Amino acid sequence: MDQLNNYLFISAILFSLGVFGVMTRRNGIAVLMGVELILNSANLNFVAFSRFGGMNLDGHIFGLIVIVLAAAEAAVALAIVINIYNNLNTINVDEASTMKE
Amino acid sequence: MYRDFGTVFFTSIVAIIFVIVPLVIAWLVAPSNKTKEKLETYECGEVVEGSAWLQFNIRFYVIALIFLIFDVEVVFLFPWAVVFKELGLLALIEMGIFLLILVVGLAYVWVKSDLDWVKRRVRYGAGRYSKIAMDQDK
Amino acid sequence: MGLLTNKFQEDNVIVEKLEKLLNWSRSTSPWFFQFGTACCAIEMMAAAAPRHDIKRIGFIPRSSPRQADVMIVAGTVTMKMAIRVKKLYEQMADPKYVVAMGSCATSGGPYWQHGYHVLKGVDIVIPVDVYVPGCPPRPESLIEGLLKLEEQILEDRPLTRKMT
Amino acid sequence: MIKYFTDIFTAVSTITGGMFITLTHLIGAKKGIATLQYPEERWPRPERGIGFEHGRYNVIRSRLHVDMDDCIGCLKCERACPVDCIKIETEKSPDRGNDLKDINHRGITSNGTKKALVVTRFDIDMTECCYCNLCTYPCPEECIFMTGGPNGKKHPIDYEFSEPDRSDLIYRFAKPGTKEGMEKIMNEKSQVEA
Amino acid sequence: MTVDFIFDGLNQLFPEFAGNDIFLIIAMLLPVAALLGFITVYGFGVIYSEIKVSSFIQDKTGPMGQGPGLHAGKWGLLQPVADGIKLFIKEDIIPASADKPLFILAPFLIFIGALTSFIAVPFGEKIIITDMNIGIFYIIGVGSLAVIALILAGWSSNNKWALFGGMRSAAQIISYEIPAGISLVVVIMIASSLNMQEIIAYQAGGLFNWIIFDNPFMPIVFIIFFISVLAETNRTPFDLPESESELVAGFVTEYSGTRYAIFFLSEYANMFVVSAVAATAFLGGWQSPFSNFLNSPAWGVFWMMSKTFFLIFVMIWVRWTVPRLRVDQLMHLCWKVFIPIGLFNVFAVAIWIVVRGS
Amino acid sequence: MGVVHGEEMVLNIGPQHPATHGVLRLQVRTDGEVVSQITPYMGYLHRCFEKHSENVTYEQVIPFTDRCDYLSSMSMNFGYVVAMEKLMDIKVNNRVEHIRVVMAELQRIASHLLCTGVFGLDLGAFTPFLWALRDRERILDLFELTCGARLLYNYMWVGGLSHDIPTGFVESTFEFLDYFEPKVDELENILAHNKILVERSADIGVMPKDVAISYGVTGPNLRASGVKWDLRKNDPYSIYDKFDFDVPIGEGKKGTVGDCWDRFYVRIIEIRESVKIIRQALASMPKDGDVHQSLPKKLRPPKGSIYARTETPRGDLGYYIESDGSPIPYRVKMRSPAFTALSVLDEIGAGWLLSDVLAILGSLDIVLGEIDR
Amino acid sequence: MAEMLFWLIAALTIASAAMVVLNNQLLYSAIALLFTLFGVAGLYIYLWADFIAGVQLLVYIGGINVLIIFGIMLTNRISSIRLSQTNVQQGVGGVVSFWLLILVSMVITKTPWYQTTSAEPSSTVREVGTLLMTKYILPFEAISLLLLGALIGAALLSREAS
Ligand code: SF4
Ligand code: SF4
Ligand code: SF4
Repeated sequence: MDQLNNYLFISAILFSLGVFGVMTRRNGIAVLMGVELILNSANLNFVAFSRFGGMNLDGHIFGLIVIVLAAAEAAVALAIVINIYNNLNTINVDEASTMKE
Repeated sequence: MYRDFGTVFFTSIVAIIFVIVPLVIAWLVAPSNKTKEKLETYECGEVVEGSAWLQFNIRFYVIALIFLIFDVEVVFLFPWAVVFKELGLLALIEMGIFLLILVVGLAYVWVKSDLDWVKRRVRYGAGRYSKIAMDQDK
Repeated sequence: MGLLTNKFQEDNVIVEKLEKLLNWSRSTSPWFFQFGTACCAIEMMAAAAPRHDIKRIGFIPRSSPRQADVMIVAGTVTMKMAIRVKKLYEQMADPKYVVAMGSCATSGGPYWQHGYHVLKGVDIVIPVDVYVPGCPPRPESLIEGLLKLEEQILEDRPLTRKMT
Repeated sequence: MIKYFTDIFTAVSTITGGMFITLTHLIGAKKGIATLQYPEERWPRPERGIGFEHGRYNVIRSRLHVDMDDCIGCLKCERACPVDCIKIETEKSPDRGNDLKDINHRGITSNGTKKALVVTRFDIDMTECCYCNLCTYPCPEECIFMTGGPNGKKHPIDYEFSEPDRSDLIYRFAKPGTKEGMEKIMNEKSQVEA
Repeated sequence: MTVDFIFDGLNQLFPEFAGNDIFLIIAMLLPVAALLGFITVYGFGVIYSEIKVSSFIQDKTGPMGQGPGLHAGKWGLLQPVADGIKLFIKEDIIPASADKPLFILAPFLIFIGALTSFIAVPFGEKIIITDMNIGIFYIIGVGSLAVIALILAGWSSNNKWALFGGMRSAAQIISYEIPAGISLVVVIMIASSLNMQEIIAYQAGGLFNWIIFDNPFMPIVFIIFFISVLAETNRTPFDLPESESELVAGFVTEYSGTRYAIFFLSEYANMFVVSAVAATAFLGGWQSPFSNFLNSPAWGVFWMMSKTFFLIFVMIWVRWTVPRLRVDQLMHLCWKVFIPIGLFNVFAVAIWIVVRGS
Repeated sequence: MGVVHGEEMVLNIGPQHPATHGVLRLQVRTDGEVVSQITPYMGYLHRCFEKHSENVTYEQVIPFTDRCDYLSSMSMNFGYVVAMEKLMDIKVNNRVEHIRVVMAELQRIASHLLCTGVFGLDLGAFTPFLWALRDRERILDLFELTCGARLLYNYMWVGGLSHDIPTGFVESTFEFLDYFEPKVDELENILAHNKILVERSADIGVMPKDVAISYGVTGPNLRASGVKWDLRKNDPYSIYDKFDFDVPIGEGKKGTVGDCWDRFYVRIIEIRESVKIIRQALASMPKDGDVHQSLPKKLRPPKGSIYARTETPRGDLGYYIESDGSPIPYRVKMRSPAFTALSVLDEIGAGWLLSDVLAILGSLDIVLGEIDR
Repeated sequence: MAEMLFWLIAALTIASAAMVVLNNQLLYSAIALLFTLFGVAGLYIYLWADFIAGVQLLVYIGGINVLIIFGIMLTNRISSIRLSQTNVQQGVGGVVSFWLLILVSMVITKTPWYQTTSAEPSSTVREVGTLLMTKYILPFEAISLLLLGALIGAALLSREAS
């Protein structure tokens, strides 16, 4: 387990799962969950590099910032989703993109 | 660190076991007599009208949203607080700016009354007479 | 039924001890279902009040039927209410007991004759374990009835095979 | 702004005030506790005189008692009852004013009234009774009583008589076997007459 | 801490297997098992004292162990035990219309949250199951599990009362996490560490070294923290989620038997945790109030316990005094009173430290 | 263009719910927590009082009046006997009147105590409720001492009383009042001024004067809205005109006139006023006089009808009695105060939060027995 | 044992992440996300990043996940369609993401990563704090602006029209 590659693989799998989710899901919130997976995988990489790069804590800072970004993104994205839902009464993203008021 | 958090892991497992054991005991000795009525939802003895799984009000969401932002802020406060005594004035100023910006946010949502749980529109109830009463009030 | 319910022979010592424990706990902490419908409910409250304090003998009020053991039907049960009483009784988790408090719950009470809308005794819809007479029963009578119920619980044999 | 701080202040002060009150109760628990340990202790049953010459007696409304030796079967109590939970059946006594040994019937009440009727059935359904006490007033012989009554010394006050079986709460006061006994006596009498 | 201790002990006892993983597992499980025992005993004790204290406040006696065959022992001491056993052998109902997996998951989550936060609580100088670097932070983090558990419990029951209760409690807990967190930040500013033991060590040397007396703002911070954790543990005046007179039984309306008991126990366990955190952060943890007197490790446990139980007592006492707030007042109190004052406290204490430190 | 409202939810509060004081069922429509409409469903406790009255004799009606408003049975008896005595033109002697007033006022205290306690309970304060019950118990003891029953007395009879007061009653009542007065202060201190309770009840569920009047709300609820209307003063029956007492009205001390807090506080003041009346009545009670003196031999009112009203703890209680000359009433109709109080619930309760609705309901102090009859 | 645990946690993470993207019921996805986040927090522990793990607990689990659950409950008529949702373009998505996975794995295995060994740090949070206050002060302040923007934006978007 004390190997960078392990973490990178896990992160890669998470990443591709996230991409899969983003691509295939129609529900806005589900897409968001996919994005969270991707962000998590990125974060895992940051921290892993930091750990194996001589316990350089810059990676942690990046991780922290990514988490903050994720929070901000989730807040705004969900607000948008809610807004779309308000207006179009659906949160399926492709429907939402085609429907015009 | 592994040990510390390993303990957390094992504690969770113990917690799960601790919940399962009485469930097993209950499964063994507790009577179980599932009738259709028993498994119905309780609603003060009335027949349930509609499911409880409705979408519920947006206020919960707004609160959760504002919470999230402030939660992040608190997260940043922690490492700052740890090193605060070492860095002294510098940290104070930096965090002062950080917090002030967020206080602006708080003030914004406060003024825009997003923090109010319910924007109450009634004063005398919403019955037929409310208008009369309100007019008199003026 | 639970896996072990009514599965054992009469003369099993361990089972007997276990049953004793179960009965002890059941009779010591019978939580009751706040179910006051009429005047008797006030006396039920009085029984929970400092003077009599039925918490003393383990009765704790619960307002959800799921967590209650004893349903104290305190007051008049009308036809309209009978359906609900039955439903609420059904929704209680086993083992459950019913105490009919007061004349009305027992037999329609003062309304048994001309009360076209009063159920003539709650035992028509649900099985009753103890009848507490009175109109309203004094708190003492209620407590006495509850103690009787506790005695009944103590005599139960939940695990041994029932002779039929 | 001032209101904001006065609000906080009143909140703190009133709540601490309330906490103080509860604390005094907690500390003074020994003195303040009003609980009676019921089966062992009970609230004293108030005794009182209500103006009859029988002196002091208890007024707590409890189970109805009937002194069958005194009942003349006049049905006044049955008529007074608002819920009709008293059921009385009588037979004409073959021998007015005299005891009927077979069915344990006393011919003369303690007030000295000669009984013309034998009460063959005297049922009170205590599950229907509303404890209004109305039945006890009209009784000419003062033999039905709820409150310990003028004859209260004969019967204890009991309001604790819950039962697991409802039929146990229907009290049959007529002496056991009265009905059959009466039938027998009447039959014999008619045979004799015939 | 304790884990390391037991592990080393085991290693010394059986040198031939030293460093074995089994030992490590044993070293981890032993204290956790002891903890479970403690929680159970504590649960019975605190429920009993809750009943008794409330009864005395209300001028009655509470359980007296009467009834056929003197059930619950003298003074009803066994009442909570009987309650517990009875709940465990009660029928376990999962309503047909409920969302089964989530309905089952919720008690697990809440109990995991309660138990895992226990392990970072310092009971004494050497007695802390794991002495993490981020101790206090960890406890706050784990506490957020409860939110999800309550939402799930409320939602999965498919019962309107439960839904209301779950939502209310979720909104309440997440809101009050912030004033509680901000208050702890002030403590950390003073103690310069997230580690529980270091925070306590900072407060060595008697009553006036306790953080609550560190500067004039600390009592306010303490009160805000204490009220916030009252809200987080759903105690009156913040017991809206399970308020009897409004929401029947709130999010536990549909839970019966064992699952209900778990919720019940977790609530009381959480009470202990938050009280212990308050005692650690503000009242000197296991430090004696006198600098050199009664200050041995054994007394440390005593002090920690008495401080914690005092705070628990205050919680009970408050509960039986005050009415409950309404949900919008709850939010008002949190967002418009506690958070501004909390932030003000952060600034004020920071300035205080800077001014006094230089 | 919608805003996300949660869907409207139909919620049944009751018939079994701790806050409905019995078996009332409120069907509320809520949007989130805001209640947009309240529909009370009644009839869960319909016990056919009026039907019974047509089947039993006049004196046998009294036990059934007891059971209508079971929290203030004395006052219910009182109303009935006042009506009957008017119908039959019976004058009772002074002692009886005094005893009746004492009993009715004691009953008012008991009822208000329970009401204030339950109001606290609805708002989550458990302790004051039990304290109130504790003191109420003392009043019940007094009743028990007098007539042997704790809750449903059948004490006042047409033309008299079932029992005279026992020896020592006056002293024990005074003793009770001395004990009781500090307890009212305590109750007031822990409840009425508590900031949380004030916040929960002030400005909530305001019932303006004209709404109250147009719905026919009476009693403390009406007085809390600022109308000085009390039958004991405005249309004195029995001997209430002899006593000196105030009629408290809501002043909007903590909020608006007619809010929940006012309704709650008016009751606390009324308790104090009742104490005053009892003290006067006990002091001026004639030593002799037979309570059975004017009991009619046969209760057979002449043909005719009567409507008489009295002030119960809940408000105007009116009895309409129609007699056809037989010993059985032709018709007895009761105008119950709690019924009107309940009918105003939707008017003043809609638009508030769920918790507020329950607080408003608690402050209206309804008794289901009397609503459904 | 630590090794075993590591793989256990990794498996849990990946399995629940798969649940997140594959489950038809949105709420179950959200709960699965909870476990994924837990797993990732566990992995952080293996990387000696206890503070980040705590942040993960606090922000992701206590905040974002709750928000997502709220969002689900807010936007779905749960009663009628059981929160279900369908996946589209599964084939394309599968191919693309699988291809991505292969690609990334190849990169991972081929790249000679710079690695050094290091000792376990005594306290990460202290260093994180110092770094934040000194080296990364600009991002730090920018974050506050970002949060302010997010707060105002989100509040604006989700406000109830009066
Ligand atoms: S038994 Fe009597 S007191 Fe009880 S509900 Fe019936 S009428 Fe009322
Ligand atoms: S007490 Fe009343 S109800 Fe009971 S039997 Fe006598 S008259 Fe009938
Ligand atoms: S009134 Fe008395 S004497 Fe007449 S039947 Fe009844 S009990 Fe017997």
